[in-house]
Amino acid sequence: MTVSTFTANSAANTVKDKTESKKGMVYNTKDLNLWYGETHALKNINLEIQENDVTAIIGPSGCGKSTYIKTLNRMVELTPIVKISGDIQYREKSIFDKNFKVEDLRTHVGMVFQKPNPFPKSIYENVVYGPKIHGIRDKKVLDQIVEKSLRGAAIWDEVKDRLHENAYGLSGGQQQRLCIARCLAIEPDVILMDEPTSALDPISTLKVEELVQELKKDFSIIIVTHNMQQAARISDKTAFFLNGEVIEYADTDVIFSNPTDKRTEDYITGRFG
Amino acid sequence: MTVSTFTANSAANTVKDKTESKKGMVYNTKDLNLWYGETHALKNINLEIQENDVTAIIGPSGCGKSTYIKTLNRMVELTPIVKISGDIQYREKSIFDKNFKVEDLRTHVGMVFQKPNPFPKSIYENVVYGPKIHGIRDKKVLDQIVEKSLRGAAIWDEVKDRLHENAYGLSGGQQQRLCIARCLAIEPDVILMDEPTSALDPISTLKVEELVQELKKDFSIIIVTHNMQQAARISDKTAFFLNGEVIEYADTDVIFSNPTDKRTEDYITGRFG
Amino acid sequence: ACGGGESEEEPEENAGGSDENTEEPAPADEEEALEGSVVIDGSGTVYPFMAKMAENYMTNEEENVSVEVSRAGTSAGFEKFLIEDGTDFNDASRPIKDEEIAKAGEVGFEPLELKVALDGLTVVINKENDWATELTEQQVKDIFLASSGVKNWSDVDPSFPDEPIVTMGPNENHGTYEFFFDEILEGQDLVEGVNLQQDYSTLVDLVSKDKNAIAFFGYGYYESNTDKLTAVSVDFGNGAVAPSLETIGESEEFDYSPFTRPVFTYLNPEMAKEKAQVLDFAIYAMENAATVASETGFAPIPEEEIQANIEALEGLQ
Amino acid sequence: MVAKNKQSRSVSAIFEKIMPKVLLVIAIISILTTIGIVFTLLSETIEFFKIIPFFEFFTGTVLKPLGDNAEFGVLPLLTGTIISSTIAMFVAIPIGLMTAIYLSEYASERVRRALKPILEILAGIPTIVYGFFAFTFVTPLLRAIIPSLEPTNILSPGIVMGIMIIPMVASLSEDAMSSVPYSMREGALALGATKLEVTWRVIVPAAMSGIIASFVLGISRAIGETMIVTIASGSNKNFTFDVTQSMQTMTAYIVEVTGGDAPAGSTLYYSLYAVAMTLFVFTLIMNLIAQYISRRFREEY
Amino acid sequence: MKHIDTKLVEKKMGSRLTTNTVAKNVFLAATLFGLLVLVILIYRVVADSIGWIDFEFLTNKLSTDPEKAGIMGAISGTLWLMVVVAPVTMILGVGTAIYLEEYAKKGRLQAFIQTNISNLAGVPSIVFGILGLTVFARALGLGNIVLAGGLTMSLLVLPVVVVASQEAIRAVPQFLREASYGMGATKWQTIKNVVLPAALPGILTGVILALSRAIGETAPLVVLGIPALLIPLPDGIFDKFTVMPMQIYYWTLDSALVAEYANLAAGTIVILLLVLFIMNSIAVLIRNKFQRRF
Ligand SMILES: Nc1ncnc2c1ncn2[C@@H]1O[C@H](COP(=O)(O)OP(=O)(O)OP(=O)(O)O)[C@@H](O)[C@H]1O
Ligand SMILES: Nc1ncnc2c1ncn2[C@@H]1O[C@H](COP(=O)(O)OP(=O)(O)OP(=O)(O)O)[C@@H](O)[C@H]1O
Ligand SMILES: [Mg+2]
Ligand SMILES: [Mg+2]
Ligand SMILES: O=P([O-])([O-])[O-]
Repeated sequence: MTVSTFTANSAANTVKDKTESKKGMVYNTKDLNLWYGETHALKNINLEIQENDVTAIIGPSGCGKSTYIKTLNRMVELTPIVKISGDIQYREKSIFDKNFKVEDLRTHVGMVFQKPNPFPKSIYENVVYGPKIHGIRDKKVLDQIVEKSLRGAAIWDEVKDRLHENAYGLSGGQQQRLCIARCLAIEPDVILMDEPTSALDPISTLKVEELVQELKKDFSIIIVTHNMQQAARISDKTAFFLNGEVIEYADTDVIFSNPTDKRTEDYITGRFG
Repeated sequence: MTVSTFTANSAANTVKDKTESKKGMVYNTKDLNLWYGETHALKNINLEIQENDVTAIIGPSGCGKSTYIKTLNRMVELTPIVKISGDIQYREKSIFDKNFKVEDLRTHVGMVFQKPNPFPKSIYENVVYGPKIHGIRDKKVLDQIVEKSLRGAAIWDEVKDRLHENAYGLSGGQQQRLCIARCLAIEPDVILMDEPTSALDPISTLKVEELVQELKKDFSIIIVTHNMQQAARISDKTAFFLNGEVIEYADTDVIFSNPTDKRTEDYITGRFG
Repeated sequence: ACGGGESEEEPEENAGGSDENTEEPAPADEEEALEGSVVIDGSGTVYPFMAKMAENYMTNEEENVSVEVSRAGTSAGFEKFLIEDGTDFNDASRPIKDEEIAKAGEVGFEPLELKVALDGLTVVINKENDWATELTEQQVKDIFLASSGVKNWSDVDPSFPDEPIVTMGPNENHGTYEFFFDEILEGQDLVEGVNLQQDYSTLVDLVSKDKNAIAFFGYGYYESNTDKLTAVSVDFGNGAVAPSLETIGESEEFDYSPFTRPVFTYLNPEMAKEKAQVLDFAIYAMENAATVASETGFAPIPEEEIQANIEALEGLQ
Repeated sequence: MVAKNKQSRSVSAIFEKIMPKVLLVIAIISILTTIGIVFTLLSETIEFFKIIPFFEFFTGTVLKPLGDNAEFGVLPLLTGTIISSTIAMFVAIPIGLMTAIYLSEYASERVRRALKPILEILAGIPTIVYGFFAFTFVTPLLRAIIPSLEPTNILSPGIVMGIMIIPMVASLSEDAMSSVPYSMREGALALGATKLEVTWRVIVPAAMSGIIASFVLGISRAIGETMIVTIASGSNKNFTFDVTQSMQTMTAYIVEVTGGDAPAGSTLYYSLYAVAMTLFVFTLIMNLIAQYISRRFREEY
Repeated sequence: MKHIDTKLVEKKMGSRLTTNTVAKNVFLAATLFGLLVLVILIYRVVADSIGWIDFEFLTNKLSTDPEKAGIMGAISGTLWLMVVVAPVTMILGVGTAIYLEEYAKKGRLQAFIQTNISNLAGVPSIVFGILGLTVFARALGLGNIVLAGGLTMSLLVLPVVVVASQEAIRAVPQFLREASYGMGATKWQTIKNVVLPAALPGILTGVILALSRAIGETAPLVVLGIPALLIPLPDGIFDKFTVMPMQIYYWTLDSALVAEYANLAAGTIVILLLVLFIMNSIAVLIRNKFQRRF
């Protein structure tokens, strides 16, 4: 499997992974720039993200990983001072298009956050929140969704007897899997994960990692992680960010065994970050 | 110069520095144990601290350095859950003695904190705070104290024209030297310093370090520091704390060139902490 | 406060009895200036009279005396008057009752009755009401009596509209209520649902906003609101008489006299003996009663009654 | 020179000893105030119940405190109080809550910082001013819509009380909603929810205890409000549920009876205390409920 | 098996977004409603008072003649009332706050006092009036003088000062206390020299807010029995007095007798609102100026 790697300095080019053209492309980022007020947080990002891949985004703190992933579902715009140029296409439609409602985008693209953030409601209510706002009222259908999503998030067995208890009674790891289930319940196409395991203990982390491997069969997953080992273990592709730029984007094995850029190598071997 | 070093495991013994008996002893800590509620923060501490020495206390975060130094002027008791056993003698009087008022102890033993903490008052008012609460009202005397203390803290020239401006207008390093001046104004016998430079920039740090060297002529100084180089540079003796125990206590050159305990060596060479 | 240059000029209220120049603060006679306070409570009807009197006294007579006037209502005022260390005066829009005199005796004084002016109980209706501007005495009573069965205007007179009458009046705190209830209705039950209010301003407002309203209160409250209310002319047998300062009067010569009542202030003589300023104010008030009465919507009482009162007061000295 | 200065030690030692005691005594004054309130109210209330049986007072529908055949039934005042407070809450709860939602969820930081202090002016306007506003502006306005409305009625002061309470409900609810962590909003938005759905199905339920506590405090405030009802609802002691009529609340009754300076010793005088006691107990219960709710149901996000 | 029909979701999206927009505007309207009322209210009193507020209105004594009447008596009564309320609430309120924050051990007594203060904050002002009438005016025999009114008002606004002072004291960083203790200061010296000065802006803000509450209160003074006509100005705290809200109350009631009294009442309202507005602005200024100095 040959992969054309990419360094950010030749920013105008777009990464193309020709060998896997059988897979569709979910996201295509073109010349994306983003500012928080005066801070230039993302610089000339060009990235193509493939269907049913786990794409890891790594890089030192403050390099723009969260900003980028939040741009993909336009959550970043909740910060009022954000300015964006360039384009991101999701399934060949510009996400910044006037006719493409952010709410629609976010129904297609689920997100899991760093700190588990279940709603202060019952487990059941957490899972059905999405389907309900999208208009599903039928109790039977909702029950099915709950079971399917909780199974999908590998937490069904642990909670099936206490579906109507408050989600805050769960452990941190369980809460995070519940958040994943909540995200699965809206049957997204892509799942964004921003350091989903950094607030979890090692055992919970392992469970979530296994889950990600499981989920990639049905979903495209983009995951931000601080943990190099994690990226190596679970991802197909890895993008290395530094100071708001994509330094290198390639198959994970390539990045970890044979990085093109000196800075990637330095980072991976722990020389900074 | 021979020094008997000490490891905490033989906790019942007390460190004695026989070669320097010409110097008086300011503090003698005997079998000190301290608990924060259930947390056993200091374990069987035995330490003798000499007059006109700079004694450095080093050790990894959470090892009990601050706790120990705050016990020396009984500030630690401001935390209500603290329990103490054992004894500390200051100039041969137990500091826990009913007849020895904490306020008196603290007039003999000044303290400088990690974060500069001047009062939100003028520079002048900061320095005279101590003398005033001890009943000195005479303006002339106070003026003298202010000049002497600020000179002593090597900050007189920088502030002599703005004595009545608010201390918050000073830079961090100046604030810290002001705090030292404030402490000198009560003419203490011992000065305790808890990481006095950790919030300062390198240049300010240097100034404070020089100042400490200067002050040791007149005062006994006990200084907590995270910075091994600093301990090596300015102290005469060094105590290495780990998990609430004194692992090693000896002349600074000995500790840094020829530590007895494996853990001391590991710490000094940066293998943990 | 905003009267332009006029407020600088000599106030005309000065006409009341004493002849000193107001610009000189010290009273002309040799007696030393009085000080201390005079506490007056009681009738809301009498309040404007007493307030004016107090103000004149303080500006023209005794600058250092503080006359304070409240107006809890005649009955409520008596409750504060008939106690140990109670008020000095109690204004009343009805004569004191026997049980009230008895109560005063228990406390240890005999209230001195000072009649100060005459008031005409005025029946008022809404400006838009053009049918009931003249009523007979009996019709007025029927409107307020439970026993008459009158509910609608048409019950009073078939030519009146067939709409419910909205009856109102001051509540039981007030002497006006008691005068109307005891003297005019002779103690018979009031009609069901009569709207009894504590504040006269509320009553004025209520009547001015309700076409079918009818209410009663002292003439002064009507006189100040002729633009908002119509006063009913009452036929006591010799043709309808509109209340006015001229028609209100106690003797038979006056046309409105059946609805006329004297208003009083009651003095605690013990207080007058104890506090010179109380007596001084009492005498001042009697001397100036006639003038202030006409300024505040009351008819004056005959000169000889005033003289009798003054003599009684001077007897206390 | 310093350490030897012992003479002031003794002075400061005395202060050191007595200040905690002095301060304790001061702190206890607040308790004494409560005890004072309860004691003054209770002792005269007991006198009252010696004259008027407890049962008669709380079931009597006629209140005619003066005149020859006085009757003391508190029900007209209770209904007046409850109805006016209910009307007030019908105004204050929806508008207050919507204001809170707007400020906390929709308004930009700048707008929020401009609007909030202006709204708080509403809470600071003396109630006497509101009273005349109700009587001279709101009532005539309402009468244009409801011709059968009496010129003094309970509806208009009820509405104006509600307006007065809006800032209280808005401010406390907004505090509760703002303290819901931002991650809750992110979680819901990321599922494709609109702002309204986030607010209504996540933020409001999460902040519910604080919001309800603000309602209860608002009710308590309405029950205790005096001048607005005194002025705009007249002094009719009607026992009715018709909001277009004049009614008297417990507070307005107290104002009427004390008028200038209530006469000591009469049944009327004692009735003042019995009514005040009832009022006090009512508001106390409300306050305790509010405290209970915000303590018991404090969310642990 | 798909439960969520993407087409359907997209179709519904339009109406959901419309609902959101409508709701947003409704919420905005609700917010503006309060402001609208404020504007109307202020407009009306200002319109009624135009031509009536001038220097003489502020400096003249009370009179039954509307052309001559002024509110000097009410203003000086208000000032004398503050002479009682300010120090009393300051001492009681700050003292209680210091006790609760610095001395009281977290326990029953502390919790009891705290609960008690929250409850006092909810007691209707008219009940405080009855307390004042019974205790200060009658039992202590003070009558309806400034001192009695002031003490009544002080108890009424006490919780405001206590809570504000507690917050201010709590916000004083521990390191300032440590610095003071470290120099041998006693606890009281530390409180007096370090904690209170640092907490002063917060305390002052609370006191000003409490005073502005006291200035606007009517009900307790109605119960205490303020005379309707009182011309002499009070000379001290043992004199009878009247205040602006009482003057507003009486003038409006008496506008049935003299129509111009309504204008005088409106004028007094404008002055009162102005005073309250200034006090609140000062409180806000203090709060903003001294916020986060540490
Ligand atoms: N709301 C904001 N306002 C201003 N600047 C911001 C904001 N959020 C992030 N930034 C800046 O944007 C840059 C990128 O931040 P981002 O959170 O994307 O980094 P990150 O790679 O996710 O870091 P971490 O690993 O610490 O989460 C940083 O310099 C940060 O300071
Ligand atoms: N107020 C407290 N309550 C409970 N435990 C405390 C408290 N202060 C310190 N500890 C615990 O006591 C132990 C020693 O703390 P201490 O602050 O003395 O460490 P340190 O050596 O000064 O660390 P650092 O270098 O981070 O300042 C730690 O385990 C700490 O968690
Ligand atoms: Mg991040
Ligand atoms: Mg430390
Ligand atoms: O206020 P009254 O004159 O009717 O008692």
